[in-house]
Amino acid sequence: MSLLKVRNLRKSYGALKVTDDLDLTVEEGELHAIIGPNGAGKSTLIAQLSGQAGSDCGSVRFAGAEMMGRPMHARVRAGISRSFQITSILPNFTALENVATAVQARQGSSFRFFSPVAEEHGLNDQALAALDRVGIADRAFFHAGSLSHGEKRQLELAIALATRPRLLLLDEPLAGTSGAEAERLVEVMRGLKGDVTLVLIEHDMDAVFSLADRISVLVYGRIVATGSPDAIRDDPQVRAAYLGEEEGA
Amino acid sequence: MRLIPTRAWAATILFSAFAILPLIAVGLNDSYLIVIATRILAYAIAALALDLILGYGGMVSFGHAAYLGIGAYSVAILSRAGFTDLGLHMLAAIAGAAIFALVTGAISLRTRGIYFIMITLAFAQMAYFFFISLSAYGGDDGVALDARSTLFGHNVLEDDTALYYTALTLLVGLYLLAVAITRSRFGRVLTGARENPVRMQAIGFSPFRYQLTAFVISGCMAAIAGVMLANQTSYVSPAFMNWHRSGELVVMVVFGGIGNLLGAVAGATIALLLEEWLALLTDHWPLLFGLILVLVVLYSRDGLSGLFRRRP
Amino acid sequence: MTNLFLLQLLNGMQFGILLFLIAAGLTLVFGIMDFVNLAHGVIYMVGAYLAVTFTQMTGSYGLGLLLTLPATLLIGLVLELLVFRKLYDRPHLDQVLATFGLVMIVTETVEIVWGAAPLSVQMPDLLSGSVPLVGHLRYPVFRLVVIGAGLATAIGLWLVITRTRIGMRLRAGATNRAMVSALGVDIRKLFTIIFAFGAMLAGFAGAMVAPILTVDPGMGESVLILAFVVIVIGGIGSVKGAFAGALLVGLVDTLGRSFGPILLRALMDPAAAGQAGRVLAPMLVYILMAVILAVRPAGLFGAKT
Amino acid sequence: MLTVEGLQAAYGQSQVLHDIGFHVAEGEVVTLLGRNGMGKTTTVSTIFGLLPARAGRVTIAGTDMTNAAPHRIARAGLGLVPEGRQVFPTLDVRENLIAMARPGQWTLDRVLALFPRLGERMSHKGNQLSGGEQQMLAIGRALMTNPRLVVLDEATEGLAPLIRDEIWACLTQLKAAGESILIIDKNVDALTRFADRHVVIEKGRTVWSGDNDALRGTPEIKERFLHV
Amino acid sequence: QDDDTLKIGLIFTLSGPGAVLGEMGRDGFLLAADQIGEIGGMTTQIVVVDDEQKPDIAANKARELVERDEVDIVVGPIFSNILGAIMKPVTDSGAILISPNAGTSNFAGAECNRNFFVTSYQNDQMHEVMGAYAQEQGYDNVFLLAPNYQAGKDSLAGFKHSYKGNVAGEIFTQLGQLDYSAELAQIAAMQPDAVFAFMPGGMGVNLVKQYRQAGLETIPFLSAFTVDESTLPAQQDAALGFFAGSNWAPDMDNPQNKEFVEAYEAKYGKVPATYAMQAYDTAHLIDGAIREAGGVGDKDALIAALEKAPFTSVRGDFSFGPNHYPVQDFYLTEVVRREDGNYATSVVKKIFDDYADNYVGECQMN
Ligand SMILES: Nc1ncnc2c1ncn2[C@@H]1O[C@H](COP(=O)(O)OP(=O)(O)OP(=O)(O)O)[C@@H](O)[C@H]1O
Ligand SMILES: Nc1ncnc2c1ncn2[C@@H]1O[C@H](COP(=O)(O)OP(=O)(O)OP(=O)(O)O)[C@@H](O)[C@H]1O
Ligand SMILES: [Mg+2]
Ligand SMILES: [Mg+2]
Repeated sequence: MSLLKVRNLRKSYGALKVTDDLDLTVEEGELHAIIGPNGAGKSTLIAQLSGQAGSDCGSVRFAGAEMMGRPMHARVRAGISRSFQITSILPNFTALENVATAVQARQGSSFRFFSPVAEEHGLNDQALAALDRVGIADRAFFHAGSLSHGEKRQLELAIALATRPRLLLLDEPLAGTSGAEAERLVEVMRGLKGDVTLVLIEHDMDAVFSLADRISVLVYGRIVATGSPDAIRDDPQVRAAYLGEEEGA
Repeated sequence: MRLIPTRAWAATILFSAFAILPLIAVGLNDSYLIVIATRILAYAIAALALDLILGYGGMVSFGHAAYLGIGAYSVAILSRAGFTDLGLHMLAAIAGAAIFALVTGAISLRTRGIYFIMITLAFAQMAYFFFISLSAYGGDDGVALDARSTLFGHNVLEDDTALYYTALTLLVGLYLLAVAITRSRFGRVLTGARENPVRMQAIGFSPFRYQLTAFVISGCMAAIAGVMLANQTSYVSPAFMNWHRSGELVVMVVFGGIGNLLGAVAGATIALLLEEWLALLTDHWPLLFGLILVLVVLYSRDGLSGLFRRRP
Repeated sequence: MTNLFLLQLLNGMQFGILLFLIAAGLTLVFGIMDFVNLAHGVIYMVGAYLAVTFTQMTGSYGLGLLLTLPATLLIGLVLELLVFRKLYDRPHLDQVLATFGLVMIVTETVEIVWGAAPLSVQMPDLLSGSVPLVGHLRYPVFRLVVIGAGLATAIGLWLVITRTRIGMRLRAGATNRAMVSALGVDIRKLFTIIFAFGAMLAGFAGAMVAPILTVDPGMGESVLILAFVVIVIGGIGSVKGAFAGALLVGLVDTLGRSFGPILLRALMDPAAAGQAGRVLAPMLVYILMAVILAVRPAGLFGAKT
Repeated sequence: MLTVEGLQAAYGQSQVLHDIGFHVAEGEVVTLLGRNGMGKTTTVSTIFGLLPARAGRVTIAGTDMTNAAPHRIARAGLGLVPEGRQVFPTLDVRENLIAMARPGQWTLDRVLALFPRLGERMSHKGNQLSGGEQQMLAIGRALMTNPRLVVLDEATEGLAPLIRDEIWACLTQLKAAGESILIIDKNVDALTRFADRHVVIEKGRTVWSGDNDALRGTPEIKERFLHV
Repeated sequence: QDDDTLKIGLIFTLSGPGAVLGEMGRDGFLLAADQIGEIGGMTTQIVVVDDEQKPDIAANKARELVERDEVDIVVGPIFSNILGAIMKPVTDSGAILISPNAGTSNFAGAECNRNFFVTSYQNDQMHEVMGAYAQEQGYDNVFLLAPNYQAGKDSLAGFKHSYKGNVAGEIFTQLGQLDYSAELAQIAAMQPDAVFAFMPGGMGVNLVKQYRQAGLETIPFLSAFTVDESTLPAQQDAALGFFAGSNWAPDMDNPQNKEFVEAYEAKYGKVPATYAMQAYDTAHLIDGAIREAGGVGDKDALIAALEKAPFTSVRGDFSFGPNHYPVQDFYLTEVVRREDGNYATSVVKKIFDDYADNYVGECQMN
């Protein structure tokens, strides 16, 4: 059964149609990559799916329920979680607290006023596990704002993971990570496959082609092709509009 | 992490100093000390309330004097109607503040940053002008209270020392409450919403609910300060709630160092003491006071509490 | 009645432009440079006092005004070098605290130097008359001069901010000083100059209003909040917004005062209307601001966040 | 063009750079390699005077510029494409490009020819651009200052493969035109196609440097320090 | 406490915009104290404090005066809302409070107090003077203008108390209003017989200047607390010919007054206003009463002595009513430019003779 069904999704900024009658179906358990040129509307699509940005019209059905009109936090509670292309963390929290806050969000009531949260092992242990998974456990007690760019990118993913979503929308998780870290994150994503349904936006084609079950190509607001990695790699249109010589070769 | 035990120590020292102050006053044969100190305690409560949302929630309310006023007028209005009990006054103050905070907070929280500062100011000014037009309570002239609030039917608070210890008890209680809140799950969400509201939404929180709750809690605390201030002054006037007062509260909190609660208490204490003391030295005390403020900002990154911290 | 309405419309606009003139320096420093400068009001006040003194010294208001400009520029320069430049990278609240301190210092200094009694500037005869409008109604010449000065300031400021590279660098520096300097612009010097210029605009406003308003130690503070209201209503960072905000405040305030009671009387009985009018009138500006911000949380022309 | 010797720097009390030394000759392309958090960006910030150097020397075109004000360093001929783009959010694309421009061969038209996408977004504010568009803008903005040495930190982060190729082509052209380039990027393989030398940074120290052949010839370097 | 020393506390607004008035009060009192030397024949110690025009600060300062400094008599304040705040702390302590300016109706009537005296007037009276004058002139269309706060409302009520003609319009402006174009336009459109305004402080300066600039000077300008020696230096020519109601003017013709005005101008370089005069009178009142009572030890005797008002007021007739508020004459004054170039008010004619306030009947002094 398909987990996410997007129909006729549209969003424009003034005269600029950023997503334009967009249709997309994501199957339960698959890793669905979305690629496309810069400014095609990929991040906007994520913003619309996650509820960060409103949509002009269209429908987003997740696990059978309509998500349109629901605010972002409600969609997270329904099981859709995301990471940001432009790092979005809590800079004055430690890395651990960043992730622990995400764990807390999932775990239940935050209208607890009296017991100190820093001493809740339940939260911290899970948070530490998530940090370890993305490879920055040694940075747990550093302020998130003082991490290097790449480390922040890793933290970004850890936070998203800690919400334990059913559908995870990842916006360029590998951007800004160096070779070694990128490899590690690819392994993390590979490990998630099957458990979590993933929508992955990436410009790193090695990662996309090695991970994706299916790939959709988004060009200026519309999905122009969807298919298996091989089919997409060989699509001459895609090569001309997006991949160029190097990647296509 | 290491800050917490040090803060506990500093708090113990500060509050103990407050606790023995009446003895010193007796020793010096200067009952007026207690009068000023009670006023300081009232402001410390208000500053504490403000720091809770300003320092932790990033909500810079430039209208917190409104709650002082609501608290103070609760005393005046109930007393005139024949209800003199302190508990009733507090309840009324808290209820009034909660309603005002709930309504204005819900609207104000649509905005952020400077806009939030200005919209809270706007609501406070509306409250201010409302009380100015309350002819029955003297309009802008205000009203004198015939007597202080009573405790279980006894007028024990007429005694300055009793009033002082009541205020001190409230301050310590509210301080501990505020510390607990900031360290709780709720506090973490509140601080997170200050840091990055979009990120908080993206992990499943609706910052609005938490911010509004904190805003209401803070307003209620400030209203308690208003109850104490009315009792201390035995006089209630809209001047308690004009924008200067709100500004002074912000200054106290920033002066003390935002976001550690004790800084707010210390800021209120030291600002008011300085004002008293400088006024004794010279008629032109605002000059010196202003100079001190500027110097503290220039040489410390975190108000007074920054001065006590080891610097790299 | 329609005559009166038109006249009040004119009065409202005139008041709005006056407000803009007063807020212009703040628009630059707070709106564009993103520095919360509570000391704006007192610099405006110092401008008015200097205008009084210089006018007395030279015997001419025109000369007094001209001398005020470099004097306030200099004051701005000194303040910037001593205090402000250390605060650009600091949180807004530190700026609030420091400039609050400055307000106390300057106000007290003014009281020491000039005393607490209100002072005034004798208006030059040339500008002191009034011109006939319609019927009995006359319009003071000096108000027309104020309107002219306000409009000229608005246009000049708008051009500088939006059309020149200085304006672009300034706006860029407001959000990211380090990056601007890493691209080769001496942002410190630029900020110093612009800040001093902002102080001069405040001084200019002070000197311009001295002939029509009281010059006393409270004058700075009484316009401070209004100046912030104007900028916030318009949307921080927009000269156009500040101008629109000023006009709106001027119009709402003036028309509300003159026609509000009439309107209320149509809705309720006269006694209640009078009572309601008196309660509402002083709140009008704040109600306006609250409504605008509730509907448009970043002001009329502000960038949505 | 640029020489860095024994550079040390710290954020507050935590020292991040311990001993950084390398040089970029006139017309040379040099890369800074290293894993996340090893101090590449810190090195760049220190060179630009954005972070004070605790020790060491930065020499630009023969003049000692250690701890000079950033704008003086930029005027000495360095152009920065910073990590995380840092385009000016409240300025539109055109203003971002021309506000700090200095005269030279790079003009608005030439930058727009390089990134036609920017031309289509001229009146968008900096914060209304997609991530990749912002990266283009950051590069264009640096070029408009007509530097003699371009420093690119995470040069192609977030750019689509096609654009990435164009950047490589552009940098090759720049090099051909005699400009120097200091570049940080994760696409090591692409870099080796036109870079002259590589500098590897590990925990705040330069641990290795050498030319393309040396890097290709010593796979253990890649393995040990870059894990690729 | 030392029995031979007299301790007096002065509480005035000495900072902020209200400071002009407070300083005049302080200066007037200190001038008299200087001239008298030993007030009541006792070693005199005077403590001056600033109430900052904030009621809560004032209440504390008042307590500081009576508790820490243990003063016998507190003199002050200028502003009504401050009076309300310091009344209880001072009188409860047994000290005597003498207000040289603020004279609210509540303390003249139901809440009158044995320990409290007023040497100025009951606030309404100044407005009643102008109402009576307007009535006398036969104006039958007067436009009223006052700020929107308690004193403003009281003012217009006071005016209407003695003016029975038609009210052309009644506007409450905002406190601290800058621009009066809207109101002036309405006045111009209505062309009333006269305008009555109560615009204290800076508001009065703004209004008067703008009134003149709007070309309205053909309409008589009647006022209270709007054109006086504290605002005239700023209003100057704009206020020439404008009328006010007062209990005194600097050119009042009696030897005590001449001495006072000359000494004040010599010492402070400006023309005194009523605030200075009333404080000056207060010092003489205290002096006379202490001499009469033979010290401050016996409070009852002192109060009895004060009630007799044993001094010569610079304004002529002066006595206390049973509510401890003055019974005195009131005048119409007009703004003139004196020969020395200074601006001052000048007596035009007497409006009320030995006039008491309207609340005295409600006072049950115990
Ligand atoms: N707030 C906004 N206002 C106006 N235009 C916007 C806004 N946000 C995005 N856009 C425009 O919408 C288009 C799509 O942006 P989006 O961020 O979705 O692209 P993207 O596919 O994620 O690109 P990239 O790969 O570069 O990140 C861009 O051209 C951008 O300029
Ligand atoms: N503002 C800061 N305050 C404190 N420490 C910092 C700060 N910025 C970076 N650091 C620390 O300095 C070290 C080096 O960071 P730097 O940004 O130079 O790394 P980098 O090599 O550029 O990494 P990346 O490839 O991830 O961008 C990291 O350990 C980081 O945590
Ligand atoms: Mg994107
Ligand atoms: Mg880096």
